[in-house]
Amino acid sequence: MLLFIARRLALAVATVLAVVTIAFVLGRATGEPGALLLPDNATRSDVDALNAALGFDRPLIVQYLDTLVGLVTGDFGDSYRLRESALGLVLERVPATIELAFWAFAIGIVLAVAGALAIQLTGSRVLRAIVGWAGAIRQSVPDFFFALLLVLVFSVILGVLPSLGRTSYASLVLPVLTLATGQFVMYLRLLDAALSEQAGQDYVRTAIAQGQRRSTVLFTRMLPNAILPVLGMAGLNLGGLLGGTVVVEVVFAWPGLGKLLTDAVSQRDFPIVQAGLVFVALAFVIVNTAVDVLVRRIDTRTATS
Amino acid sequence: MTTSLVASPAPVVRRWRPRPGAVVGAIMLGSVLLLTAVVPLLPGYDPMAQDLRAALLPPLSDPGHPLGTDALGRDLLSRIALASAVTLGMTVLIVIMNALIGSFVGILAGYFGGRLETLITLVSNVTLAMPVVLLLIAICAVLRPSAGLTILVLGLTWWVGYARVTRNVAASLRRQDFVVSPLTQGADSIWVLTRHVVPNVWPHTLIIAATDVATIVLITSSLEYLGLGVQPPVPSWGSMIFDGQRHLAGDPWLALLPGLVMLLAVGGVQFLSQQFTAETRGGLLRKGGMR
Amino acid sequence: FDGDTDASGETPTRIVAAIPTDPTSMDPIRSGALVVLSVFFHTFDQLVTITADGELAPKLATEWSANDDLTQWDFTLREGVEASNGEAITAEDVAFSYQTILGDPTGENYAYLSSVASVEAVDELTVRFTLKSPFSAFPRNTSLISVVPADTYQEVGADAFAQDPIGSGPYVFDSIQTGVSYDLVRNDDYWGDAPAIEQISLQPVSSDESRVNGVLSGSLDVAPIGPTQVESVESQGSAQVFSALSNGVVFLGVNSTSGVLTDVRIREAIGLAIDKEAITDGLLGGLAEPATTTLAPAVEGFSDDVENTGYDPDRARELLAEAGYAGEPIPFDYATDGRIPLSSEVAQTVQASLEDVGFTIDLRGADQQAHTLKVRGREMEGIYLNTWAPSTVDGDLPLTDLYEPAGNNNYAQDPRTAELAAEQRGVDGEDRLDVFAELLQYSNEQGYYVPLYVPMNNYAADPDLDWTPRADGLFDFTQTSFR
Amino acid sequence: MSTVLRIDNLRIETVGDQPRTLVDGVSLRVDRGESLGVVGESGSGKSLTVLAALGLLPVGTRIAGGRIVLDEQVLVDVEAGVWAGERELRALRGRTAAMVFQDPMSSLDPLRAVGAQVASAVRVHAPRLGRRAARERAVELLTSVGVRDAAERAATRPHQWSGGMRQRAMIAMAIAHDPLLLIADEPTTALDVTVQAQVMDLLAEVRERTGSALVLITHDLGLVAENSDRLAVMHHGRVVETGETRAVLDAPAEDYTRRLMAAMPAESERTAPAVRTGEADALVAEDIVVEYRIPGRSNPVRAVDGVSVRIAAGETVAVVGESGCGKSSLAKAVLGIQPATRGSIAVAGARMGAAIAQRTAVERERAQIVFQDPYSALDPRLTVHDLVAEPLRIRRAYDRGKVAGLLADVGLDESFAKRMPGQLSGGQRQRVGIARALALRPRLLVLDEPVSALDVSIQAQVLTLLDALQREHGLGYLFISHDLGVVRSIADRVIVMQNGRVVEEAPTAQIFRDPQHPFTRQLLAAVPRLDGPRRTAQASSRP
Ligand SMILES: Nc1ncnc2c1ncn2[C@@H]1O[C@H](COP(=O)(O)OP(=O)(O)OP(=O)(O)O)[C@@H](O)[C@H]1O
Ligand SMILES: Nc1ncnc2c1ncn2[C@@H]1O[C@H](COP(=O)(O)OP(=O)(O)OP(=O)(O)O)[C@@H](O)[C@H]1O
Ligand SMILES: [Mg+2]
Ligand SMILES: [Mg+2]
Ligand code: NI
Repeated sequence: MLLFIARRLALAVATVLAVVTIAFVLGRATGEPGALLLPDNATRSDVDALNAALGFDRPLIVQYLDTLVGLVTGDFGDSYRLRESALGLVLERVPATIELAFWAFAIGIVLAVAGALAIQLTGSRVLRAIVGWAGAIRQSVPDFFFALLLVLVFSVILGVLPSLGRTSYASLVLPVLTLATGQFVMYLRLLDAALSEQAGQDYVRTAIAQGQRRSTVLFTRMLPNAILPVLGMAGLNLGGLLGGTVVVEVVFAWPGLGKLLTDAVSQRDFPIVQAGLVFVALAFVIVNTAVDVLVRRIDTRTATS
Repeated sequence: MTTSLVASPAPVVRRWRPRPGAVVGAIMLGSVLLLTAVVPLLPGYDPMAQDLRAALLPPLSDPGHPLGTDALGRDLLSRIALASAVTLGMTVLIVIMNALIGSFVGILAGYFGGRLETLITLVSNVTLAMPVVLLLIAICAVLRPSAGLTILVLGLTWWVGYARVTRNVAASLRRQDFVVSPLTQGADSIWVLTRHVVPNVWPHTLIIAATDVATIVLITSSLEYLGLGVQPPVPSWGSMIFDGQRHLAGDPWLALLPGLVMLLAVGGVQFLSQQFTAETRGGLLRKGGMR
Repeated sequence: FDGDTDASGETPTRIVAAIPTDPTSMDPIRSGALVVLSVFFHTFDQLVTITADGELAPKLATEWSANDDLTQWDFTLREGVEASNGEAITAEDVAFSYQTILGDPTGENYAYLSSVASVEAVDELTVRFTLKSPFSAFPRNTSLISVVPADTYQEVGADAFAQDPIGSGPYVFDSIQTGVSYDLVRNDDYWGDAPAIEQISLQPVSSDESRVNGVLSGSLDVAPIGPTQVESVESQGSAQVFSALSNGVVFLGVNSTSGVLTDVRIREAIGLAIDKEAITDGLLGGLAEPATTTLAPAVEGFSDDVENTGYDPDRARELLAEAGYAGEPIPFDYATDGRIPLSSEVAQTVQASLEDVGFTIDLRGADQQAHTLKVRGREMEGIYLNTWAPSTVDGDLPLTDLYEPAGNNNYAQDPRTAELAAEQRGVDGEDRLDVFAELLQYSNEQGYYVPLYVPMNNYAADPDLDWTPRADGLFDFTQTSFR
Repeated sequence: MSTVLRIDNLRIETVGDQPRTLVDGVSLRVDRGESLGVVGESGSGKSLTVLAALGLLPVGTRIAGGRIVLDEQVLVDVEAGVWAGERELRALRGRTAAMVFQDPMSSLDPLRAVGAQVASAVRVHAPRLGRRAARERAVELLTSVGVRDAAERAATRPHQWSGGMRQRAMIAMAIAHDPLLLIADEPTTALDVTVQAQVMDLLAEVRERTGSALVLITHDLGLVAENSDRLAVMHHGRVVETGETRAVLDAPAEDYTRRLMAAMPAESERTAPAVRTGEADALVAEDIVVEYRIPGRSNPVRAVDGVSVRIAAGETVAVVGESGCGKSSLAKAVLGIQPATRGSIAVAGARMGAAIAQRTAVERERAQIVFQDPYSALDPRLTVHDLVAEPLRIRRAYDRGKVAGLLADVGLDESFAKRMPGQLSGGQRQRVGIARALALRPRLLVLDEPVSALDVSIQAQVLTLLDALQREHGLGYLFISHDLGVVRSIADRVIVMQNGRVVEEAPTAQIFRDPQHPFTRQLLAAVPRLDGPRRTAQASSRP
C-alpha cells in the first residue's frame, strides 16, 4: 500500500509539473499582455515599458525557472490585471466553484443511484424508457441554453429564484440544477449498466437462493460492487466537471474559478492561469489518488493482483 | 450436442430483432441525415445569402423560407441543414480521432504494460487534469479559433475513456491463449497486435464512440458559447442556438428549431447505441415468483 | 411588483447595477480602465466632470484657465473638501496623485497624461499643469483622473490602499469582493448635494442574457443590454428601457499600406459597398445611426459638414474594375465578443456586402483580447472591425490613436493627418472645430477608415428608476432616484 | 418415506416469439435423506431443471409446463394455474432447500467478508437473531465445515480464500438452516481431485448430521457412483434413464448411458507404446526453474524448482499434481512463453534460448502447445480455416491443401472450414487447436490439460485422436493433467509434482500399481471411480 501511495504521489507530481509546463508554453506563445492592460490611447513604448516591468524581456528559460520556483514556494506572483496575489485570487474563488461542483456531483449521483435502484427494483421497462428519454433530451440541450430556460421559467416568469449572483442558498439552486442534471444523466447510465452487469453475477443468485430479499441484495451486495467503478469514473471526470462549470458561471455570474481562469487565459494574466491550473491539477490528482486508495481499501482484490 | 465425430454445421443465425428504442433512434437520426442530404438539393438552398430587409421571418410565413429567416435574413432551413452537416461532420471527425488515438494508446499500454503504461497514464492524467476549455482558449489565443482547431484539440485530448477501456481489454487479451499461441508459432508482436488484438478490441471502441457522440456534440456547442469553434458565417447547432437565444423572447424558433434537430440527432444516436450496450438488461434474475 | 420596495412601501434607496466586465484594481492611481470609472466616479473626486450630455462641469476644481499658448493650466480647488477618513484634500493631494501617475509609465492612466510635463501645487488650492505642447482640451482629460488623499495613500501603500480605498467622493466603499461585487454606501459628509441613493452595488455580469434576465427577475436594477434585447424587454412591461446614442463609432480600419488596399479607389469602394442604413435599421433595429466620421455626434470635434462616401454598390463595382482588382483575398478581422454588440452579425453583413460588389473577403474571428493585441501590434493585414469611444467625450483621444504616428490604429502614417491632429490642440473654439472637420473630411476621402455607425447604449432598468444614462456608457448615480 | 422434491413433466422454454424448448418433460423425485445424482453432458438441462425448482431460472427462460412440489407445497402447476409468489419462495429458499453452486469464487460477493456473508445467510430466516449472535453462528458453521481458525478467517474476503475453502463456505451457508434438501450444482468441477474428495466427504458428513436430501449435478460418472443413491441421466433436455445408481451403472438400459460409460477412460495402461528409438529426443529439459516477480514484493515466487524432463520421440510423459503445483509454468518454460530463470531446454536435439523472443521462428515451430481451455485458445473472429492457416501464414507456407489435410488429420471435414469457433463444440475446438499445433510439424507437443474442460464423451475422441497422431508422426507429448484416469490410459511415463518439485517419476504402470510417495498415493486415492466406496449419509440419521 505504501509503495502504491508513493507511486501515485510521483505520478501526481509529474502531472502537476506537466500541466504547469504546458501552461507556460501556451502562455508565452499567446503573446505579452502589456497591450491588454493599458487603455486604447497608450502608445507602443508605454506597452513595451509595461511588458519589461512584468519581466517579459527576460530569457524564456529564466521565466520558466521562475515559474517553477513559484510553484514550489506557492508564490505565483501578482495578477497583472488585478494587481493582487494570484494565488489569493484563485483561492478566493475556489469555494464558489467547489460549492457548485460538489452539490452538482452529490445531487447528480444521489439521484442517479436512486434512479438506477428504482429501475433495478421495479424491473420496469417503462421507467427505464422514461429515464432514457429524459437523459437524451437533457443531453441534447447545451448547458448555456438549459440554464437560460431555467432562468426564464424560475426567475423571470415565476420569480421564485434569483437569476444570478451568489448571495443566498436560493441562488445556488439554478446553477446546481443545470450541472446536476448533466451529471445525473451520465451517472445514471454508468450505474444502470454496472448494476445490470452485477445482476447477472453468480453471487446475486447465491444470495437470492438463500432467501434474501431482492431489495436487500440490491442495496447491500450489488450497489457496493457497482458503485466502485462509477466512483473511479467520477474522479476522472472531475476535470471535466470543473471545465463544465465555466459556462454555468458565466450565465449565472457565479464568482467561480472557471470564469476567473478563462478570463485570465484570454487576458494573458499568467500568474492567475498558473496558480489556477496548479490548483485544478492538484485537486484532480488528490481526488483521484483518494478515490484509488478508497477503492483499493474497499476492494482488496486489486491490491493483490 | 451429439457425440458423432462429425457434427453437422449448426449455423448460429441470431435473428436481429431491433428493440423499439433502436427503431425510434434510427428514425430520429435518419431524419436528420435526410435533412442534411436533401435540403442542399432544394432550389431555394443558400445558407449564406443575406437579406436584412427580410430578417426574422417566422416559419411558414414565406414560401421561399419554409422555416423562416434569422437576424441577417438568411434562410433558416438551409442553415439548419448546413449546421447539421458541419456539426455532425466535426463530431464524427473528433470521435474518430479520439477512438483511433485512445485505442492505439490503450492497446499499447494494455499489451506491453510496464513503463509504457506508466507514461500513458501520466499523459492521460495531464489531459484530464487540464480542462479542455482552458486549453482551447489558450490555443485559440495563439492561433485563430476555427472548426479545425476545435477538432484538433478535442480530437487530441478526449481519448482517455477509449484508452482506459481498450487497455483493460488488451490486457486481458494478452493473457488469452489465442494471443500467445501465434508467438509460439514464430509470429512477432505486430502480427499478434494487428490480427488478434485490434480486431477484438475495436467492437469495444465502437460502443464507447456511440455514446461519446452526444458528449462531443454537447462540448462543441458549449465551446460555441465561448466563441471557440465553427466561425461565422458557417453555422453549427451550438452557434445557431447561441445566436438564437438572444431572440428567445420574440422569435423563439431561432433557438428551438436547431435545438430540436440536435435533440433528434443526439437522442437518435443514444437510443441506437443502447442497442449495443444493454444486452442483458433485466431485473435480478426474474421478478414475481415462479412465473 | 418591485423587489426593492419593502413591506412599508417606501421607495428603495439601494441600487444594484450590472457592469459588463470585471473592474481591475480599486487603486485609482494605477487603474483607469473604463469600467472602473463607474466605481471611481462615485468614490473619488476628479478635478472636473463630464455631465450626461457631454459638457464639462466643475467637480473638485471650481474653475480652471490656461495661459495664452495653452501650455499651462491652473485649476482652482474647492475649499474644505475632506476624504472620508477626514484627511483634507488640497492642491498637494492633487499634485501627488498626478505626479504618482506620471512617475509610472506602466500604469493605466499614464497615457491620459501624455501631454503633461509637470504638475505642481502653487498654493493650498491651486494646481498648475505644465504641458509639453499646447492642448486646448486638456481639462477633459482630468475628468478621468481621481484624486487620492496623499498622506493616507503613502502611509498604507498602494496595495493596502487598493483593498480599502479612501476617497472624497459622494460614496465610500462598503465592501469589495474582487470580481463579484463592489458595494458603496453614501458619504454623508460629502461636500456636494447628497445623492438620493444610499447604497450602490456594482456587480460584474458578463453575459448579455444574464443581465436582461437579472433586471426582469428583479436581481438587478439597471444593466446594459444588447440591441436585440431591447424589443423583448419593452414588450415584457416589467422593466423600462433606456436607449441613448453613445459617444463611440464603430468603424472599419483599413491597412492602406499593403496589398490591393494601397489603391485609394479600392478603399473607396469598400465604403460605397456597405449599406449602413441596412445595418442600423435592419440588424440593429434602429438602435444606431449611420456614422459619417470617426467621431460620434456627441463628441467635441464632430462636424455636420463632413461627408462620407455613401452607399453606391454600382459605383463600387466600377471602381474595382478601374483599379483592376482581380479578387485578391482581403483579410477581415473582428472580435467575436467584447466591445461591439452583435459584432459577429455586423461582420457577416459587411462581408456579404463587400462580396456582393466583387471583393473576396477572408473573415477571421478572434476573441476581443487577441483582436486588441493584433490591433496594437499593427498586425492587421486587410480590414478590421473596431470601435472608439472617447471617455473624455472629446475628439482628441481618438485623434491620437487614429491619426498620430504612435497611434495604434494608424496604418496610413500619413504626415498630413498627424499634422492636423497636433494643430487641433493649439487652437480653441470654432478654429478647433474647423481643423477637426478638415482632418475628418480628408480621412474619409483617403478611405483610411470606413465609419459604419454610432451605436446606442441600451439599458434595462427597474420601471421606477429615475435615471439619465451617460453618453460614455459609464454609471453615475449621484442624480438618480427611485420614484 | 416422504418426498422432498417432486418434479413432474417440467418443460422450460426460452421467452420470445419463437420459444426454444430447453427442458422437455422432465420428471424427478427426491425423497427425504436420499441422494439423487443427475448426470449428462454439458447443456443437457441439468442446471435449469434444479434452478426452476427454486424459482431461480435465469432471465430469458420460463416454465412452460409441468408441476413442481417442494416439501408438500405446490410451487408450480401450470395446468392448474398455480404459481407460487416471491414471498412464498423466499420462505423456502435457504430453509427448505439450499443450493451450492459450481464456481465458489463468483458465487461469493467479492467485497464482503466471508463471515459476514455466512452471517447474513443465517439472519435471513432468523431475523430476530442479533448481529453478534449471527456472527457467532457463522463462525460455528464455518468451523463445522472444517474451516480452521474460522473466527479469524471469517473477517477476510473471498479472494483470500482458496477454492476448496470457498466451497466450504458455500456449504456452510447452505446448511445454516438444516434444509431438507441440498442442491449441489457441479460443486467440485473447479477443484482438483484431492480437494474434490474433501468437499464430497464434507457434504456426506453434513448430511449425516442434518439429514438433508441431496441433488448432485455433475458430469463425472465416478462422482455420482460414489455419492448418490439414485441416478438420473439427462440428454438433450430429457431424462433418458433413472434408477438406483448401482443398478443403472451396472446395467445401463439406454444407449446414451452406455455411451457415456464407454467414454470413461479405461482403468488400464496403454497397451502399445509408440516410442521410436533412434530419433533425437523430443525434449530434454534440465533443471528448470521458473520464477514470477510480484510487483511490490522483493523475492519472486518460485513456481517450478529444478525440474528435469526427458521425452523420447513418440513418447508421452504425463505431469500430474494438484492445482498450483507448477505444471503450466513448466509447460510455459518449455515453450519460452514464461522464460525459465535457470536450466536448459533442447527440443528435437537442438538447444534453444529461454525466452521466446530469443528463439528463431524455426526453433519455435519445433515445440507447439495445445492449451487447456479450448474457449480462449481460438480467436473468436477467425474461421476454422483461417485459424489453422495462421501458423502457415506466419511461416509464409500457406497452402489451401495443407489446411484441408490438417483438418482431415484431426477428423474435421471440409464443412467446418468456414465456421467460427462459436459454432463449434468444445471437442471440435480442441481439435482445431491440435490442428494448429500440428501445422508446423513440431517434434514436441505440449498438451496443457487438453481434455479437462471436455465431457467424457468428447474427451475420449480427443484422446483417440492424439494417440493416432503420435503413432503417425512420432510426436513427443508432454501431457499435463490432474485427471489420473486419463493419464493412466495415455501416458508412458508419469511425473508427479508437488510445490514446483518432482516427487516421483516412474513408468505409468508402476505409478498406479505401486506408488512410492505419500502424495502420489493421496492423489490416487482421491480419484472417484465407478466402483469406488460409497459416500452416503447413513440411513440411521433419517428421522
Ligand atoms: N438464460 C438462458 N436463455 C436461453 N437459453 C439458456 C439460458 N440458460 C441456459 N440456456 C440453455 O439451456 C440449455 C440447458 O442449460 P443448462 O444450464 O441447464 O445445462 P447443464 O446441463 O447445466 O450444462 P452444464 O453441464 O454445461 O452446466 C442449454 O442449451 C443452454 O444453452
Ligand atoms: N503470472 C504469474 N504471476 C505470479 N505467479 C504466478 C503466475 N502464474 C502462475 N503463478 C503461480 O505459480 C504457481 C504455479 O502455477 P501454475 O499455473 O504453473 O500451476 P498449475 O500446476 O498449472 O495449476 P492448475 O492445475 O491450476 O492449472 C501458482 O502458485 C501460481 O499462483
Ligand atoms: Mg449447469
Ligand atoms: Mg495450469
Ligand atoms: Ni449430444
